[in-house]
Amino acid sequence: MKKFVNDPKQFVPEMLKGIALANPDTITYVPEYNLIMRADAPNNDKVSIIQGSGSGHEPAHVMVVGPGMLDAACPGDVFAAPPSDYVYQTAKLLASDKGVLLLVNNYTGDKMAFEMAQELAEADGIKAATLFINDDVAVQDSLYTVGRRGVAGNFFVMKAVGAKAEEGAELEEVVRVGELVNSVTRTMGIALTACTPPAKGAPLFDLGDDEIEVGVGIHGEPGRRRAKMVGADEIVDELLGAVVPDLPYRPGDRVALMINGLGGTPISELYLLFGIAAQKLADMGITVARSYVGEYCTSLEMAGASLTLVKLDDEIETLLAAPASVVARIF
Amino acid sequence: MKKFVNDPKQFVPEMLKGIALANPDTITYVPEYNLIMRADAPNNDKVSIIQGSGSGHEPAHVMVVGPGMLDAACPGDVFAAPPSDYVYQTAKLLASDKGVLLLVNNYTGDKMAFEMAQELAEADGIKAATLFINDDVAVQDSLYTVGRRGVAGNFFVMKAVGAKAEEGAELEEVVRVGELVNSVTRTMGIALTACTPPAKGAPLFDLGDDEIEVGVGIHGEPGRRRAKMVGADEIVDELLGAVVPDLPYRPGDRVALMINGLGGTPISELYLLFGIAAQKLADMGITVARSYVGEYCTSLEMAGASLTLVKLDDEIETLLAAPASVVARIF
Amino acid sequence: MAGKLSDVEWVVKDIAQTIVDNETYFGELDAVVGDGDFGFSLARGFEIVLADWDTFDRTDPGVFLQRIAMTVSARIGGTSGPIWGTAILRAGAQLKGKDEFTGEDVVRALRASVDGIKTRGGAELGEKTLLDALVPAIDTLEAELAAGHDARTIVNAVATTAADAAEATASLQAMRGRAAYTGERSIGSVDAGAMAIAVLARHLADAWPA
Amino acid sequence: MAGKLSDVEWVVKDIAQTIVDNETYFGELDAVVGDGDFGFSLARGFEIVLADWDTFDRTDPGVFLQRIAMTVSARIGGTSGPIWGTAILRAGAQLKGKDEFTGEDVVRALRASVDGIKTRGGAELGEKTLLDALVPAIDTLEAELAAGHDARTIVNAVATTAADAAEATASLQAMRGRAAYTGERSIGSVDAGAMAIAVLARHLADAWPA
Ligand SMILES: Nc1ncnc2c1ncn2[C@@H]1O[C@H](COP(=O)(O)OP(=O)(O)O)[C@@H](O)[C@H]1O
Ligand SMILES: Nc1ncnc2c1ncn2[C@@H]1O[C@H](COP(=O)(O)OP(=O)(O)O)[C@@H](O)[C@H]1O
Ligand SMILES: [Mg+2]
Ligand SMILES: [Mg+2]
Ligand SMILES: [Mg+2]
Ligand SMILES: [Mg+2]
Repeated sequence: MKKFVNDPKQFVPEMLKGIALANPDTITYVPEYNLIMRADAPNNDKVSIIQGSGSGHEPAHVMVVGPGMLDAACPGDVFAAPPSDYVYQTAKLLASDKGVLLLVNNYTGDKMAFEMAQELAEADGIKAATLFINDDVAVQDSLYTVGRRGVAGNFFVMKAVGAKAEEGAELEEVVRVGELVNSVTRTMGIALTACTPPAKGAPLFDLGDDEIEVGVGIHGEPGRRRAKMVGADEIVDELLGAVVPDLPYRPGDRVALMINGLGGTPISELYLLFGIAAQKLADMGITVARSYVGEYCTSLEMAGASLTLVKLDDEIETLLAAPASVVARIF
Repeated sequence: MKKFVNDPKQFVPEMLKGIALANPDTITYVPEYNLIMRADAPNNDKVSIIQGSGSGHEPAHVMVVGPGMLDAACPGDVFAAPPSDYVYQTAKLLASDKGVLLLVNNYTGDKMAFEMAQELAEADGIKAATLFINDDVAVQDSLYTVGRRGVAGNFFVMKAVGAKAEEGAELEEVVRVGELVNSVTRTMGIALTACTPPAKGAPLFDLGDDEIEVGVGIHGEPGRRRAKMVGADEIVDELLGAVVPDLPYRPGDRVALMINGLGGTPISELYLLFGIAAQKLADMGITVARSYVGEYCTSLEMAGASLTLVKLDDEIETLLAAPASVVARIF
Repeated sequence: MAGKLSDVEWVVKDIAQTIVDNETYFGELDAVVGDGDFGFSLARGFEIVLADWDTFDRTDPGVFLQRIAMTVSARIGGTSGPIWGTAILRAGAQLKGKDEFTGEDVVRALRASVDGIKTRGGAELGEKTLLDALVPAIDTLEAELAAGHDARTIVNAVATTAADAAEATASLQAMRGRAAYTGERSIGSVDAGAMAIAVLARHLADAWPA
Repeated sequence: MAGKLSDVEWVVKDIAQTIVDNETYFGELDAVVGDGDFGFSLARGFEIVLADWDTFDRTDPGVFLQRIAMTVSARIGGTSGPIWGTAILRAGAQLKGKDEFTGEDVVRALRASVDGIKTRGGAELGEKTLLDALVPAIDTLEAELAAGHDARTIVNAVATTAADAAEATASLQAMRGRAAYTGERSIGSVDAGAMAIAVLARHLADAWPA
């Protein structure tokens, strides 16, 4: 394993320290609870938005803290949900008169940690709500499982609730738009390589030189099936073929289209995929009104990409277009 | 080779098409000359800024076209300077009363193409200047070679001349700030893996499982030396040890610090490196006043990072802080 | 067979040490169809249990277990933090106020752990989780106690059952946790959590004082 | 030995085809201490030369070469576009207006190419570039012409010199192009551009009409 790391156990804290040093005026790092928060939070006139999840998905979620998105992120270790106590402590620190919204990607560990934290917070008299994100079409929903996973589409939910909270909306309203966006968002991913968690030191699975994993999870969980590598056109067909019929997205719809890199794929290839997908959607009569190309929710250095569609209406489009400024930035 | 690509020969055009489709209102793609330009350029009250270079370094340079940075980028194939004719055609399309500034990373091929293009443009009566960027300390300057390479530090030159041009400054003034920024910018990079150009289909060099390439170029050119993999602290010592004494940067200096990913390294590791570097600079009495963490100038999917310092003064700091909005973006 | 605080201390310490020692192995088990963090998560938490060993409230065996549970809950992430934390907390509740406890008390405590795990994670037997090793192991414990066997015989029988049951999870399809996402592809490999139960039980049996 | 347009056409076509056929090999040579794009760059340009073959102005051998040069300049990137474009342009200038040309005219044209390459890229002999194969090859051509040998003998001798000279670049340290960044590490492998000259010369010699 070759990674820029000192002690693998300190990987997440050292990353968080870097975030804080890069944003000394706007971001506070609380080492006791592995927590990154807006320096000016909480604000009693605004619902506090908190997202936690395993690390290794950066920029999600620690790097989307800032005005218009998250008030705090409480990450776990790489690919492990945060301990419930840290989520609870985060909720306490961010408690606002308007309430606290806990955003959770729908995984067993995250769900349990956030539910326990919500219970504890409510016992302290904190107004809290939990919202689950489950946009991954690779997993069939079922009564017997925890259900679909939250993957790159979580960006849109975070953006929408962040914008709504910034307007001063009540907790119920913020929850409503979050659920609305989640309900019209679908994602499907493909991996070209596995990734190596720093503490494990070896790849999570083996893929042959001409193999791809279709429907891969963002933690290296295997996907729907293993397939032979094909050209970019066919990859896009596979992704759209899974996503479009699922909602379904129909001719006449306006959508946001995201091509998200899983970590190891250059942005040049992501734009190439975007161009193909946008063209194919146009051919289906679906209008791409907002576009997102880059890394939003990664799986360490995994090579691969996911495609997300969000069906837009005026309300969602306005929230997605609202200004925001987060840790991840160019200038 | 597993990459999202159809025909490797069409890799760059298909990427450019994706850029255009993702930015239909603001960006124009001119397929004849492999050119990406602001839809509202040229503007006769503003110097036009053009940068060209081989592809494979995205977001440099095609994805930093936009208000406040480039008016156009004319990329070559992966790792190959653009043909001089395309540079010339770009200069013609972007010709403005205030003149055209051609930014060139200092490589033999790019230098020749841009010099030929400037000659041709001037013969057409276009006011043109060429500015070379050469921030890479890995290469010792010498009378016998083309000199130091332009690498990730080119971002700061593009940002500064872009901001100056936006103010309506004359060509000479824009050239002056570009030269100023270039003269106080230094970069050093380290690769953990090689990269695979789509048309080649195989890695450009072989690195052992515990080997790193110190002072690597952004085209997979081997660097200063091959070394054993070490921890992140020692990596940062190596990078700072090459960069700091070169200008030199001194106690009391204010600097911009960039940790640039070479393509395959997750942003989590880049923030980890940033934190270490910022701490070490503080210990030297050097103040990090502006911070940049992410991918600015890559080498396809190479795992690795470079560290850039820019010595700030009030003029440079104002130009770097000026608003800009380019193809690469989050929202 | 009667137990007291020092017995609980011995068992918890042996489990904690075995978890730390098996970090890599447990992680590899989880990597087959999961995400490979199981060993890391457990080890980071039980490392702290060992480091803070002398600081836990030892009013009685139940209180001691509850303090251990709070550390585990607070410091272990992933699915395992809530699952193992809840399990230990519920067991502690059963032993609270008892300076001495019987074998039957232990069975009752472990049944409470199972209920806690089921409530927390929604899993049932046969869904390829640690329950599929834990429940048969408790059944054996109960039967062996009823049969009046000596302690060494009992812990050996429990370890054997846990091992067999863990191996048998290979034929199950995962319905819970990340492994469930792989559907039928989860069949053929053992569950990481179940195998961990087997390893812990085997180490306890082997180390059991004569 | 007198030449005419059809001879130039034959040579250019053979060179173009050999470049397209050797794309991978030339790229591999450049990957050793360069960036691996040399084969790709040359092939993309000469592919277009072949595709547009019938469209070039054939007023005389010089004009024809100048048109080829413009396509090469316009469509080949990297260092090779300006270098090869300039070389062909300068050769064309020497043959302009000559419907027939002599062996001495060819030597003069190739010397002009060398001067053009030096002006464009600033390289001198011994700096590990294509010049280190091209210049010895031209020297041999000149000597063989002076000795009055027949055409087949001459082209064979030229190809042999080019091959030997290209091999000999392995002992040189690169001072130009991307390979120069590797300093002493460039010693030990041949220069891609020089080797391309040798391959082109060998193919011309082998294919030379009887
Ligand atoms: N819902 C559940 N209830 C009980 N045990 C579970 C559940 N889900 C997973 N497990 C157990 O947890 C183990 C994985 O733990 P861990 O790696 O910490 O979880 P994850 O990485 O999926 O969050 C599995 O092998 C299984 O035994
Ligand atoms: N300054 C120069 N003058 C003449 N030839 C050069 C020069 N620099 C490089 N070359 C030749 O060009 C070859 C590499 O061409 P190419 O791969 O297109 O260049 P690059 O990738 O460095 O831009 C080298 O093998 C060498 O023969
Ligand atoms: Mg996990
Ligand atoms: Mg090149
Ligand atoms: Mg796991
Ligand atoms: Mg090259």
